[in-house]
Amino acid sequence: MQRFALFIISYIFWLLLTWSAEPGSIIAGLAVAGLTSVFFGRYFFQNAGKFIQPHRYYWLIIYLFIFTWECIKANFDVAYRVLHPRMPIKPGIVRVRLNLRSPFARTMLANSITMTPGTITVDIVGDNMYVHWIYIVSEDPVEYTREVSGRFENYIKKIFE
Amino acid sequence: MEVMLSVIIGFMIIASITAIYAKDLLSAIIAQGFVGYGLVICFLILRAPDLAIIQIVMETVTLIIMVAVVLDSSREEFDIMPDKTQGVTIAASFLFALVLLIYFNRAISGLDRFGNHTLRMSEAYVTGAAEQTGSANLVAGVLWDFRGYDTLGEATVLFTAAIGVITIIRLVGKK
Amino acid sequence: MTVFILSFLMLLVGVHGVLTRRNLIKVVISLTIIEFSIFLMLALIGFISGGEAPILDAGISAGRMVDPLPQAMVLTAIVIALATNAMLLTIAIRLYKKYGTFDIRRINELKG
Amino acid sequence: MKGMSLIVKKMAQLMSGLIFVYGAYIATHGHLTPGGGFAGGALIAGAFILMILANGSGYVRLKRQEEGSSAVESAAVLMALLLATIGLAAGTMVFFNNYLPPGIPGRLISGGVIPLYNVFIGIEVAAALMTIFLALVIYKEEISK
Repeated sequence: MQRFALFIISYIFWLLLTWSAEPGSIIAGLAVAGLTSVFFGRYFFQNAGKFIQPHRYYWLIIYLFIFTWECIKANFDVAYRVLHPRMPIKPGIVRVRLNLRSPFARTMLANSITMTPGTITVDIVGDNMYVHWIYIVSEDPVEYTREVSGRFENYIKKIFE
Repeated sequence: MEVMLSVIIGFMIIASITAIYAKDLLSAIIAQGFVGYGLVICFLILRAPDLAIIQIVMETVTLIIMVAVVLDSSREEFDIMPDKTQGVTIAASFLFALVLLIYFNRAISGLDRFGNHTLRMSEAYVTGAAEQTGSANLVAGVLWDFRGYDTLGEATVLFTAAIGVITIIRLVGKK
Repeated sequence: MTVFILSFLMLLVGVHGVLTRRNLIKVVISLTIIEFSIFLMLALIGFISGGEAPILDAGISAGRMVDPLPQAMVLTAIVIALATNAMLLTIAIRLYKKYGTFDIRRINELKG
Repeated sequence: MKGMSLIVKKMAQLMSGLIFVYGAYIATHGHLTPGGGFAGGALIAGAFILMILANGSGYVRLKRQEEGSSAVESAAVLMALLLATIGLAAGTMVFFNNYLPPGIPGRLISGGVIPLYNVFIGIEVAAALMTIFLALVIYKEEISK
């Protein structure tokens, strides 16, 4: 199953790369995608059946808008902190507890947090995620968990789990 | 064009001096990576996309191997102690540089000015190659059709190097 | 003409490194710099100002193309450079395993 | 050699297949676009190197992998040499003769034997770089024991 999913994805990638409809290119693409699924299929997603569930794509599109908005907000926030003459920063590393189970959802959450300016995911150890933050709002775990990962976590749960 | 190239090559010279005089081997390797990636930009400006692609890939692989080697062993650079025969070495270096300079001068005087190259040897390659070989990329046509022997020898060198690496580095042999 | 002289300067820097450094890894780096300067020199020789990349496409005539011959030469040379570099580094780490140092002079002293 | 953290592992699993497809694209379209066998082979080797660096050396049986890549390397060189020798036998008796029909420049099936050379040299370069890398990894394992 996962091999088949990788086969489809790599074949689509090949067609986008070549962008031609001549028969030689199409047959060569089949061969290349087959080789890819033989070599790397074992290490792809464990349950690839999620690719054909349409409601996940719906939430993905909504999540893209939410992520863009949060990104713009965080950009202005960091720009304000940098341009302010007294530089009001309070950096530190917080430990956030994760509610997501699947490894890929955790990876995506970590990447979303890293791509938002001001926060960088340092590592994931067990069920905890260590995040470096440019301005620590509060020391209370419930408060900062909501502030760091609560914005994305529900959507990612709906998309990837 | 020439000014832009000169600036980039100037940066590359500074980076290579840094690489040679760095106190830490890891920073020397990173400075050498700067020289390699600067070369990629030079190739792009010189209209050689083939060379740019292969140089960027090969430079990355070289950096991986070098960093692995240095992290395995030591990364300290020792102080250069003054030699007894240092004067002789310096004189010999200057003599060597002078000889190189003379030959460089003779070689450069036979060339056309930069940017006004006349295609004496490869005139036939450029005009007739596409019809003869059917290859749109002229570099691939030259590489595999007109100069196949060169490329075969080059593949042999790579093959020999891989075999040599296995032979030299193996500690525990097969029982 | 400036670019030729600059790439020659880069070659001199590499030669200087090979002659004066005592560290094996530094010697490998200097050899790499010499190789880079020679690639650059060959690519500079083939350039035509205002020329196009040597790839036939619709709308590009064969008249104003840069010389493909030096590019093919440098293409093979880059791969050979990687192979020789890997070989040199392997020899260097085997020497390190035997003598415990990268210093050429100490390796010379500790014969056997 | 230990693997890296969960984030790196997952992203490597996602990307390495696509890097492999891109390397194959560069190698097979060497006669149409910039690139060719050498660059494509190095990219393919890069995909495997990325997997090994991210997941640690425990995930492949190194010795067997090294023997396999070394054998593939020899086979690819042999195939390229065989293609060149067929040129000696067919047509005008010239080594490295381009004996297949040239076709129309710009199509994938064109250029005579050049795409085949590109594919085999790509396999050879990928296997050679893999062999060098795996030899270094095995050396590191043996030295740390």
